Amino acid sequence: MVETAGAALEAIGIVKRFGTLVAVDGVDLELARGEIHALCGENGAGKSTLARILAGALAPSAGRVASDGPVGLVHQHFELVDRLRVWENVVLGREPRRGLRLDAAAARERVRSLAREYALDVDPDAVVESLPVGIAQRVEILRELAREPSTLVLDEPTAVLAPREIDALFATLRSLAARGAAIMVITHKLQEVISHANRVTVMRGGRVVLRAATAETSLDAIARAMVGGDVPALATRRAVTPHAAFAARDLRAGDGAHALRGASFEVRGGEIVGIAGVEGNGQSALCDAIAGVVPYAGEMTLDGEPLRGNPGARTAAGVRTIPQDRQREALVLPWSIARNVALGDHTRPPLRRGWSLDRQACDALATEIVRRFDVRAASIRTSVAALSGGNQQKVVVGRALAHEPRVVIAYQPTRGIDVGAASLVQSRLIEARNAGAAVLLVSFELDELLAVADRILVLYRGAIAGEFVREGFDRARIGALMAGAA
Amino acid sequence: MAELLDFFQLALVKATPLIFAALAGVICERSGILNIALEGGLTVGAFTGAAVSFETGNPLLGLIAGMLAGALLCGLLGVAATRFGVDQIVAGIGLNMLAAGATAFAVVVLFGAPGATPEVHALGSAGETALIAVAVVAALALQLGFDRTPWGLRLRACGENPQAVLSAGLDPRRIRVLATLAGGAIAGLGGVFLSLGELDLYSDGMTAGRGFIALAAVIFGRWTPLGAAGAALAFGALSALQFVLQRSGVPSELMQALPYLAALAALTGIVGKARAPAADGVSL
Amino acid sequence: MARAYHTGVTTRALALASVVFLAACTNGGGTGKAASGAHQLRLAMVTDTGGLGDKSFNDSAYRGLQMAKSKFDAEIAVQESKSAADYQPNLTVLADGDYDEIFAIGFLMNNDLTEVAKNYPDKHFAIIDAVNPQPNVASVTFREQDGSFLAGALAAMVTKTKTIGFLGGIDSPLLRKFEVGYAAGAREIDPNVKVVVKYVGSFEDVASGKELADVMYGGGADIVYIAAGKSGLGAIDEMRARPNAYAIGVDSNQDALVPGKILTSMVKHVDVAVFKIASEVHAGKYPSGSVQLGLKEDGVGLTDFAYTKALIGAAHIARLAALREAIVAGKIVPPSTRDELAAFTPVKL
Amino acid sequence: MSRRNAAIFAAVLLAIAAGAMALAGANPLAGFAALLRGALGGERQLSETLVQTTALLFPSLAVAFAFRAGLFNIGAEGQLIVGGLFAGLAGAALVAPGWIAIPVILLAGAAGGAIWGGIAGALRARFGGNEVIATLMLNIVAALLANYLVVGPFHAPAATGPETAELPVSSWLPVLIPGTRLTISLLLALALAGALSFMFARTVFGYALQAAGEAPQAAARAGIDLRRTALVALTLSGAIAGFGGATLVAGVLHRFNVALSPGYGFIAIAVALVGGLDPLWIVLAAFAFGILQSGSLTMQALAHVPKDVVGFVEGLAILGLSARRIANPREESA
Repeated sequence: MVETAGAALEAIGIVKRFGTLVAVDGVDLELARGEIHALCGENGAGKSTLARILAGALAPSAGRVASDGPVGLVHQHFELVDRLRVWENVVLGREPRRGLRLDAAAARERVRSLAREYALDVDPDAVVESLPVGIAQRVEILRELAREPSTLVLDEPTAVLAPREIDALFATLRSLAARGAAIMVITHKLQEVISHANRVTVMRGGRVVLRAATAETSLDAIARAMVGGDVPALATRRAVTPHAAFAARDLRAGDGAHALRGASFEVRGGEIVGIAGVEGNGQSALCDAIAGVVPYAGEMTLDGEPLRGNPGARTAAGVRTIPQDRQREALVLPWSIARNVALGDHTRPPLRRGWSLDRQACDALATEIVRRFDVRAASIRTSVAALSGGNQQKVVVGRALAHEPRVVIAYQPTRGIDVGAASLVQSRLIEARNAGAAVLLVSFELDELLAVADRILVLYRGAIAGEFVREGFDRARIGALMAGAA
Repeated sequence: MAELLDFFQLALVKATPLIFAALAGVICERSGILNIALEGGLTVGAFTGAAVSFETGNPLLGLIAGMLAGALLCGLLGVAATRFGVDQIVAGIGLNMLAAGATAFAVVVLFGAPGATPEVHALGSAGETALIAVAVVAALALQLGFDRTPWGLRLRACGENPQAVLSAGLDPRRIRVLATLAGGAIAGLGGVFLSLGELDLYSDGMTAGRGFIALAAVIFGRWTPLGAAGAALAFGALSALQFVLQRSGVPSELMQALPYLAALAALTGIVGKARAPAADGVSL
Repeated sequence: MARAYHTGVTTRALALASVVFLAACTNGGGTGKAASGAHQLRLAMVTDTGGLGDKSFNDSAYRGLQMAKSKFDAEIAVQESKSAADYQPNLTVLADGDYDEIFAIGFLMNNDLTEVAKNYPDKHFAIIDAVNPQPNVASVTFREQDGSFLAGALAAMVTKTKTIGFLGGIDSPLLRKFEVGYAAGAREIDPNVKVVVKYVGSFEDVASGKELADVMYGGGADIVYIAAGKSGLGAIDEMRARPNAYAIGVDSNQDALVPGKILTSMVKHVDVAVFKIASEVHAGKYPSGSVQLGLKEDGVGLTDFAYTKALIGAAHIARLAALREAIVAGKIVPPSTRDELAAFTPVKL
Repeated sequence: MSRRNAAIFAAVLLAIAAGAMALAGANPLAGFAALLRGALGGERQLSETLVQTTALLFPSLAVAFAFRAGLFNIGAEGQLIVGGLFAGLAGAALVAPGWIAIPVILLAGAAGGAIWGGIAGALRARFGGNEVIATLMLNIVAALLANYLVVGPFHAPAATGPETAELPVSSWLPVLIPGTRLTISLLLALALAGALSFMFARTVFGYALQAAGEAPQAAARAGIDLRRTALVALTLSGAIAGFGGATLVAGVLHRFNVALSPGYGFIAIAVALVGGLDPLWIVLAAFAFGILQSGSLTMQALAHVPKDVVGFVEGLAILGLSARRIANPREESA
């Protein structure tokens, strides 16, 4: 360890290669004690890789990291053992002992005192799998704090939080920083950067492209640095007269904290209905119920006809979904683009011919999707595993929109993809709406919904807490409802 | 009354190698390694125990060697599964074949005649009784270890979510390898119980599927040490009952099949839904 | 999916090549001693799936070959079979080789032998435990029930508890010849003697053999006839530790395993039969047709009570000799199936 | 497994095999020549190698079929035995001309295997039961069942061994080359391999099956019923293995015997892996292992190597080959 005056952590010349890919390409970074430092960049810019290197979870190919204490890392996807209790998760690896035994009483007390100290209220004896996402994140943070880190790195910590919870989190982080820790927050929500961070570093293509004190920069400058130019424009929304299409009555699905508890709404043809809400308020259950992949109660209709049956029957009826986890729920990664575009439509003409798949039809469809969605791939024979996240998502969205869908369920369709791809995906959704499709768009990014949706429904604890039409969009009011305000 | 006592004693003797193997299975599976090479662990334990006792004349050395051999065989599974991305199931099948082939081959090479070793110095009936006690104590100790010690917590965490273990600053690969080594040693002890505890020789095929019954016991016992040991005891009693009731009209094959049928029943969840460790059988 | 592997054509080809090469090395080895001259007697046998080390008739047949080897300086070869599908190729491999006589050990390969014997009319074969009609095959069968009858009679004479046992390996028609002959012999001596019959369910599970013996001796049997292959080793182990417990061995002479406690062994002279055929071949005579070896032909019989004469007593031994004569003379016909046993009535000499 | 790893693996295996050989006092090089002569040196040798190839091919295709659907069927051995048992019982009971009897016998075998595989499939489909454990347990139950039936109720009256009565000669599979044991089962196996290859590459059924194996969640969202797939895949996999058992009964032994298989169902796992789960490559892999099986018989007498070495090295091979992921990503053939 090298002591650096004023700096809690210093990284010099960090390079990380994965095979031929250079994820991080010569980054210098210094985190000062007492600061909250924002790290921004598009997906694939190398932020998470850098974070793991700083935390010592990944060895750099070149360069070195000097730190004056442990570096804690709060993961975007929590790394908790679901079936263990909170206290067990927190002390794992550094268990208090009495002789050979694990001192459970001491461990519980430690969790309680940490929770008090940082105002992160949580029951030490709760089993993690029973906790809502926001609470689970507290456990993850507590686990890192238990190590008394001099530097705490949080990877997209606000993605799962409501605006009010975000404020509380930053209050916690600020008090932590005040005690002399360095905090680095990875985020792509630029408003948060301006409001809460002292300094900001922007990465693009593995390199640092901007360093600034937040007081001396602007939201727009950060955004331009991230994209490397102007943010592309969205497709224009044409005036269409909405017609009745999809309706749900008293829909219930899932169980536990993330359940959907009786949602009634309709999505008309020719409109985009945005579902606003913090992750874990029933969005997954809602989309899965419409797709027919989970059991549910309640009724759904499409053009007045009841919507029933297995996912295949729904697809056949014109209900298309863009699932949240494209790599697991939408694509067969080792397969080619041409083979993937048939998934879900493999049972019907034109892709099916007798007992066989019609290869020509598949190829034609794939070629069309690649052209229309600007999929960057060597050929339609390329395995989708070899594509970037953005291009994978283009294939998924392209497939969902290829057969003139009547209902499109899009769950975070722009999550984790670069701005250009995101803009293209959003534009294509708007075009589908213009063509008369009923689009249900779930997003945790209020800005995305404000930009794209015709109507916004706020989902809170599995029920619809409020409805806004485009003319009456009210950011503050929506944010309050997302956090459970009456 | 005396007959009942005899029956319990027989059941305990029948159950002991099953208990050892089942405990080995629980340790491995709770760490995330589905070890179907328990049969192989028993086999190499039994053989090595007998061979070393033959060479040294000291059955205690044989016991230690048998445990080491079991640890080596199952440790191979652990290393292969954590370091080389080997599939656990297929590797387990390979290790079973390897253990059977290697021991049979070694019997020929070392002892000149195929089939069985000559008689060797065994642990005797006191040793046998001691090992039975060890099996019971081991089940209790393991249960306490699982519930009450840091290592137990780490092992359980590793079988549920190795990524979380990694981010807690521990090496899940190391935990899994250690678990297979410890489990293998216990399976080896089960083999030693057969060759040096109950008997005084090694003979090809003498494990006779006990490693597979142990796998059934792990499921039936819901992946806990006491549960698995209890299931092993029940299977031991079942097979003792088969001995006593033979030729009473029930086909002996049916009685022999009961543990396996019980395991199949356990898979249906009819006897109570059991959840395997989330990362059981998932290679790193 | 990082775990995914892509297996290219080259890799597969390489893997295939390695398997073939491996196959070669696995089975490699010298061609053994080259035939040293035209006069050397060459003998071969095919084991059944029990293989060598079965402590039963495969081993016994192998002893016969080894006797021929030392006596006539014969070259011998053994083909072990892993499955029933191996019998025919094993026999064929040997028929293709330059062997004077090929022994098929076990009834299991009788049908296969018929095929091979037809295909190789100039070659000479012998089969143990089955009757084969081909002219170039010599068949040897044994009357295990005869020897077992004497074993049962002996047990019934000697038992103090009036309970004796039979411990088999796997319940099968062949083993039942032992079981049924034994039970009939006991009935001949004393219908009130209880015969407890149990099977291990395996010829290899030594521990279960021991435990089952524990059940039988613990249940009051003082003499157990053990016909359970390697599982029997465990049973003998159990017997050794128990006072007043005795056993009767099988197939080979096991009397010396626990001197004084193994009353006798019901020996099946597969080795003698094999050696006898080898001798005839050595003398330039190829036997054919079928022989059934019972007590009369000394194909089966009890050992000579080397350690147990005093224990058994001269009277009993004399009575056994009389029984033997009665069987040889055909006055007693020991049963060979459970149905025949049910119908069997003691002759009461 | 990369090419380099395959080479290293082969070298390590070779070294271990050579070590074992040295212990047994044998000369590997002389053995190599003798093995090739024994397995391929003439019409009879080649035909026996092909008999072994065929016997391995059915269970190997069965294993690959299930693996491609993402299901670990390690129960091909048990399915093969039950298939053989059904075929043996049907064959012994059936008095009919060959053109009726043979299809019935083979289908009976397939039905037996299908039932055995289907039990595991049903457990998986209905209760989510782990098919690895289920098929493993069913292997043992199959052996016990076969032993009970063949020694007990269905024992051939004339036979001394644990076997059913002999099939009428008219029910035997036609022999391809007179004087050998090579029957039309080889052609059936090759046809099956071709059919499976086509099925995986071209058909909607094969597409859905592999989607379920490669990406179950995506498949479920695409309307592919995972439970039904598990049931169907394990049932059909069992049917293929059972069909293989029936060809052994009707083509090789002409009766069911409990010693029907030397572990074809386990070796099949190695064969399927060596063949990269690709039916056409599996044909070649089965031939390679056929040489091993057939050659090991031929070599015993000459090499004085205990037969257990074969099992030992096959175990090592499986261990090494398992380094490849099972639900294997297909090379795009489209």
